[in-house]
Amino acid sequence: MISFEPTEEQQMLIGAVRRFADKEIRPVYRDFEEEGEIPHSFAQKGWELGLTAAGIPEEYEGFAEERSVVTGALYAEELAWGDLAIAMHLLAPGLFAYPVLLCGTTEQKESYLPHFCEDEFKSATAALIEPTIRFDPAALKTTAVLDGDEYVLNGNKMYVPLAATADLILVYAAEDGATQGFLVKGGTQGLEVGDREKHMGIKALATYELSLNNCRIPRAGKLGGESGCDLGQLMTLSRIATSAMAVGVARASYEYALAYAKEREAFGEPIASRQAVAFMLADMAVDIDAARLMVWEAAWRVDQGKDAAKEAYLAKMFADEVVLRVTDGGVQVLGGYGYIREFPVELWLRNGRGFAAFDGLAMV
Amino acid sequence: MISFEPTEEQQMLIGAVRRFADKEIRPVYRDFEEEGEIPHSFAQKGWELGLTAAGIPEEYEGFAEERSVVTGALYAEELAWGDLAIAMHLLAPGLFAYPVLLCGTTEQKESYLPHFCEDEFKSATAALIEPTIRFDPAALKTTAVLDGDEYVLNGNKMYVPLAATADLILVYAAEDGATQGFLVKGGTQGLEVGDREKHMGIKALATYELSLNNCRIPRAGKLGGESGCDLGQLMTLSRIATSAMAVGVARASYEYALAYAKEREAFGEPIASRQAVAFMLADMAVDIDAARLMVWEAAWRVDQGKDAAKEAYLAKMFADEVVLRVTDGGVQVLGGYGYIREFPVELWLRNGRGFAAFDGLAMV
Amino acid sequence: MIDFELPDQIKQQYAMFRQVAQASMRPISRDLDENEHEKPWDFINQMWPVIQMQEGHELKRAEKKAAAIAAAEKPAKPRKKRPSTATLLMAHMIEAMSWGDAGIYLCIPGGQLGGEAIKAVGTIEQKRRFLKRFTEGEPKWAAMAITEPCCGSDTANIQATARLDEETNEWVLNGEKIFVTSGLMATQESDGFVVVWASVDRSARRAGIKSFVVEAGTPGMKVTKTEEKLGIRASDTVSLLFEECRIPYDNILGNPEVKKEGTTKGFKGVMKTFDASRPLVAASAMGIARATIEFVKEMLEKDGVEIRYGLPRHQLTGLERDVMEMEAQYKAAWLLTLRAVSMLDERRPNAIESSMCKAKAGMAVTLITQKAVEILGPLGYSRKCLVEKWMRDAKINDLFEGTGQINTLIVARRILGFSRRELK
Amino acid sequence: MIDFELPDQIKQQYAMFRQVAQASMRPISRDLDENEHEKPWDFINQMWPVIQMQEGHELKRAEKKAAAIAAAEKPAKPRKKRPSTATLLMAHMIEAMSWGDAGIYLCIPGGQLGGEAIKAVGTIEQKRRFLKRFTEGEPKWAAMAITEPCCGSDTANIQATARLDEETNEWVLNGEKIFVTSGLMATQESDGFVVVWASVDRSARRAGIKSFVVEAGTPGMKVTKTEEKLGIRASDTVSLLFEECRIPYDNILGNPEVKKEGTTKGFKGVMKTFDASRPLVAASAMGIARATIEFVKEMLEKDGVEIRYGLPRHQLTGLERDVMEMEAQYKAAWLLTLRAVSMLDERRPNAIESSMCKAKAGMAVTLITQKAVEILGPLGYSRKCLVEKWMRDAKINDLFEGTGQINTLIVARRILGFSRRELK
Repeated sequence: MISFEPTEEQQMLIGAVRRFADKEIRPVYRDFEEEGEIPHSFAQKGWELGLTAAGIPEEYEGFAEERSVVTGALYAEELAWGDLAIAMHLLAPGLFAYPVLLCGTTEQKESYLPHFCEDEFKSATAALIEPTIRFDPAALKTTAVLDGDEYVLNGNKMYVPLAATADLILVYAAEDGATQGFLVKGGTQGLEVGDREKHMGIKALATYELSLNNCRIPRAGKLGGESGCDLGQLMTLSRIATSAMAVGVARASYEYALAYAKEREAFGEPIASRQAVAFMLADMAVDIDAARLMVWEAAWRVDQGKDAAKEAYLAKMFADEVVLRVTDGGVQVLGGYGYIREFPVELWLRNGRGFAAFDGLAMV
Repeated sequence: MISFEPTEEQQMLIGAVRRFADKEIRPVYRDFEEEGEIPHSFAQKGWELGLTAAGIPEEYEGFAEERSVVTGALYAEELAWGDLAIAMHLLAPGLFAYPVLLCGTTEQKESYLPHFCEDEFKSATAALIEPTIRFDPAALKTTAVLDGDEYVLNGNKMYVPLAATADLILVYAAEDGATQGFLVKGGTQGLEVGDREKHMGIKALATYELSLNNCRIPRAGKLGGESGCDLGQLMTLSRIATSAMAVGVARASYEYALAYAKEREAFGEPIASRQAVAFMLADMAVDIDAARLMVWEAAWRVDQGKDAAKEAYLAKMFADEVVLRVTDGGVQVLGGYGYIREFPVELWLRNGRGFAAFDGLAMV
Repeated sequence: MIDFELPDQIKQQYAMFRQVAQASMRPISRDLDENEHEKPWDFINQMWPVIQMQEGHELKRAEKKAAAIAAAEKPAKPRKKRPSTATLLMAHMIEAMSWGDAGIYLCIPGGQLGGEAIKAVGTIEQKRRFLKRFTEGEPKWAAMAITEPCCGSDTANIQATARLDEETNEWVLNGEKIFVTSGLMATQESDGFVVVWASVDRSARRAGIKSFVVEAGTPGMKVTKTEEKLGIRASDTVSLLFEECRIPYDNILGNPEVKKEGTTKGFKGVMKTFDASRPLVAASAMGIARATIEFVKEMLEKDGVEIRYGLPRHQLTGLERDVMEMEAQYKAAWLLTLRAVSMLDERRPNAIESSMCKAKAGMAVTLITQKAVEILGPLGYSRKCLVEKWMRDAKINDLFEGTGQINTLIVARRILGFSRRELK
Repeated sequence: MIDFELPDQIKQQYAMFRQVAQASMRPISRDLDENEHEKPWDFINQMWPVIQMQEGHELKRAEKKAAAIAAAEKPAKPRKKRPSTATLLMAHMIEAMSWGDAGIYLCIPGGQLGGEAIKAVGTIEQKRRFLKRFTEGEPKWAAMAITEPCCGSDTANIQATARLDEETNEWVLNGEKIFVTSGLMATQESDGFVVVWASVDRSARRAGIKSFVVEAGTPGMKVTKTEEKLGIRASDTVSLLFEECRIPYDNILGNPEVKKEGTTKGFKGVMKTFDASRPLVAASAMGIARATIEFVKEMLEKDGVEIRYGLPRHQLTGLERDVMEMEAQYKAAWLLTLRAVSMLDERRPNAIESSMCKAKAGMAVTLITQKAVEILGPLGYSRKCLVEKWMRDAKINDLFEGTGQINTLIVARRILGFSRRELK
């Protein structure tokens, strides 16, 4: 039966995440951004929300009675509303945990998942993106070659969140031309964490270049064992997660611009009394709602066991556009103030533009 | 030296065409549209402006001292401002004459061009488009095969203006895969004019399906003789002509909507006093001017003997978008009245949408 | 729980509607577009029994409810907590019919908007008197007359008047209405009626505006013009002139009393019917949009073009992007529509969601159909295919029941919490 | 004659500017972005002699003209009918410099907007007094202070005041100005000056607004804040506070008399300087846009992607369409800019064309740079390339000298012939 109401349980969870975003993230995110760092203590505080563990079933010591991607989309939006870099930091462990949960062998699940249900922030991540324009996750240049009982990994990665501190890194590489995941422990020989990267936005999120030079891992470290993993399914989850975050960033900018436009006066009345501004805000509201519903539908399909590849793809395509248009509009509504870093809208524009520039940096 | 002022001579010509559009075309175009016909007497009146002959040099009995594509773009805009169907009807002879002028052999020029400088409307046309989605003028399905001293043409065409009355038809066909032009006399055996076509717009313009069944023409009837024609150059001229007409149609709708919005009152003031309407009109004005300048630049490059392929292509791409957005906006400004045929804006929207749907139906 | 599953019952009915649309509407679509003032009589006669059944059913329920109230009981509460799915079903019916042909859909007999007004605020006597006709005899239509030449969206400025002649106890209507959908069928070609908005006290502005039922054939009412339109040509759109048109006192809908200037509650009630009808207009737009997307994809597939979802954006062809953009816009508008519809079924206020989906759907279907003509090129522009017709039909959705601009304005006012004065 | 040929002389100078941009700006571009409050001193010192020459030349011309007037002759008419090409050259200079780096371009010393104001309405004495400094000694800057915290685009509502102290014959300025470009350099880091808009009679609204020259180091003027910005970080943007800031009577520009309420001619004169400066802002935007397009095409070419012009639209790849759309938007905005510029050189009123090109250029450069980041993907988003910086720099063009919205509003008023009251 068609309904647009989250369950009570979900509403409670959203409430908690929203409070965290509002009371904990918002007071500090701009400082983290300018300093380029998220303190471990803060990540720990976020970890205590239990979001990663909420997606891991009880049999692996998580507390998901029934794993729900819809729930994941709901909290991803709220976190990203707080701040995108912090959201990506907090969700980075899921980049490792969820692919293991979805595609891993029983042994892999048993040996890795319980770590993500402990009290301490588990620094883990995945390495997918490669330094090239026209990057294609289905045609990686990083290679994995079986050599006896070991896989040998070679190649270069970029945009690897938390790589410097990660205990576990899921490295995507092409084995015989097909993308597969490889579970690599931090510090493995041949795995070199390169420079901390500098981006236009999400400056608080520590991402790194990574190079693999004859990095050897046991054969059992291939995600999903012999049968491997389903890249399409993982990309679908990634698209749902990032689109939900795009909605969150867009909403942040929209809400700020709305309040500003009601308050700021020009020519003797609030600037929102001018149709040019008011219509911009109305269009933002419509687009944000539409994007959210598209994300929900894709997430719901996954939860129902239906194919959601197309829905997630279209949702991301739409959300990528929406978040750019909305965050750009946020800057326009503020006029000159939109350009200075004392106001948050410029940050949201920088973060907003990231969504279309890359894919695969979050997972729910 | 950069300048945006037409010469005095051009201004006189534009003045005359504008008067014709305003005094002769505008009073009758809607009737022609509903009746689906442009009377011969009207075409004759338009012919007397001498527009086709204005592009033919004196040596072929025309009166062009120096042929100018800029001039052509200027009058094409004015005519199309009057009415697109009538403009296309009046310019149809150019579909034959100008390719002959540009690519024809001396014999071809001498034998055909003087006809277009006579006092009587010369019904001539070209057959380029074929009944397929994803039509490509560089990959025609109509074929021309040399058989002894004759070319044998086979294939199907559509959107051939004035085909039923045309004395001369330039048929484009693939000879060994390359598009070439073939000068075919009306009534040639194997050339069958099919049904009068029905379109969404330009209903007054008589266009036809055409089929070629072993239609034989003398070898000398190949445009440009042995060396053939330069399709790219012809498409450039076509793009300039159609883009100029797109600007004319857009301007018609914009001007009407502007006047309407100033006059029509709602909530006690002209609807143009609302930013939503006023901004729409301002955007139209900007886009129309920009499109016109792009057309002019491409035309100027042709006149200077510079390569204009890219400029004409981008101009058309831009103008196609502009004319749709502007004519759609015209309907929106009129609201419910925009939907009824008593008002002209719905016709301009129908005509406006045609530009992106096809190419190669006009030439200056 | 967030859920996108259509109830099985609606799925089944939807499949049936689609079959009707395919079998009975599509084959006559082009013909009725080319012959503007003709009516799809076979289709009308085919649909009439269905309408009779529906209207009969609704009337019976109204009688039951009235009887219960008369017996001083409360109307029986719905036994289950499950919300109604009536609007959801309606939206799917309209979507399927408009997939068939949006103009022919508007020719379906029955109460339509005029009937809805009576169902919403009429007394049981009025329901009996006006709605019974839809359960018997020949096909009949009802219409709604709001817009006037002076004032499109400015409904508060309505100039038509209703004067009470106390001697005869009749309302006397004077004024002119335009853009009355099915006005010809409702007032001239069948024993229908039209619901007319008129002011009983122009000095009271909004508060003075009431609605009145005028039966077909009432002296003093006449069709002065039938519009020739860009699209939806099977549906008639007329101008109605009222000159000293007399109707019984009891033909007024709702409270005849004029609340004092400033309280516009009555008017707001009237405006609420738009909150209910806008998602249905959006659903109609979505039917056209889906028809168009399906056709384009089919044509491209025949031509060997595959649409590859899931590729990095830089690997897509321009055509793929076009088609995906159409699909994304469709999906966005449809989900917004479903949300507004489901809120209606849940009886939650949906003014903002209703305007949102209408604005988005009008914009989306315009974009989708216009893009389709471009993609199909010369064939898209030709009247051989229906795509050019769909583009013309579609445009009405961005214009009636509030243009896209008006709906955006309403959304803006709502999100800002601004009055009409604060945001003109 | 319609003509798009740049005069040879400008072509040559343009080539030179580009070389300077390539050699002296690009290499330091990233560094100055990362270190926000640093200045490109090498570049400044390199440009200073050029500026000195230009300013010296202009001052000499002004002297000549003044001398001719003093000798009761008419100023010598330009001998040739050929219009000036000064603005055209200026626009190309700005475009080339902004191609290099739009933030560093704004650091070029000289009169800039403040100097322009004096050139436009100053007396010969004022020109001597204020502009001579740009022909000698160390680099100096001038700035323009208009915007106030209360009122962005609402310049008629300026709250800063200038009171005449009749005893000392001094103007006393009070008020706060924000978003003063190069304000730090003009008032604190060099012997420059700032032109300040202030009201001598707030009751007279627009008519009371005058502009005043305040020299660097004048007591009572201080820089209260240096903004940290999204982009153009090499350029300083400051807030200036005026507290009982005293300046000589003769530092007022133009007529000190306040025309009576309603006649806003003086104000309109001031607004006219925007007609001259907006196309130059547009030219700066176009420099960024061209840099971006060139870079994207180069990267794609290296990666083996060909952009095929001339194909039917349905055969283009998505990337080809993206690049072509960028190019078309660039071309549209640039041609509108050239038109507005050439009208300035021809001394024809260009208020509408000037706002048109500014609105279009701001929009186009925003679209182009944002799209470039998308196309280049992870690399586009990284600070390894300049593209992300260009996107940030570009945005200023949609904001200063009137946001895109304000410029659209001005275009709308002009095409409608509406006053500020008729179209708010």
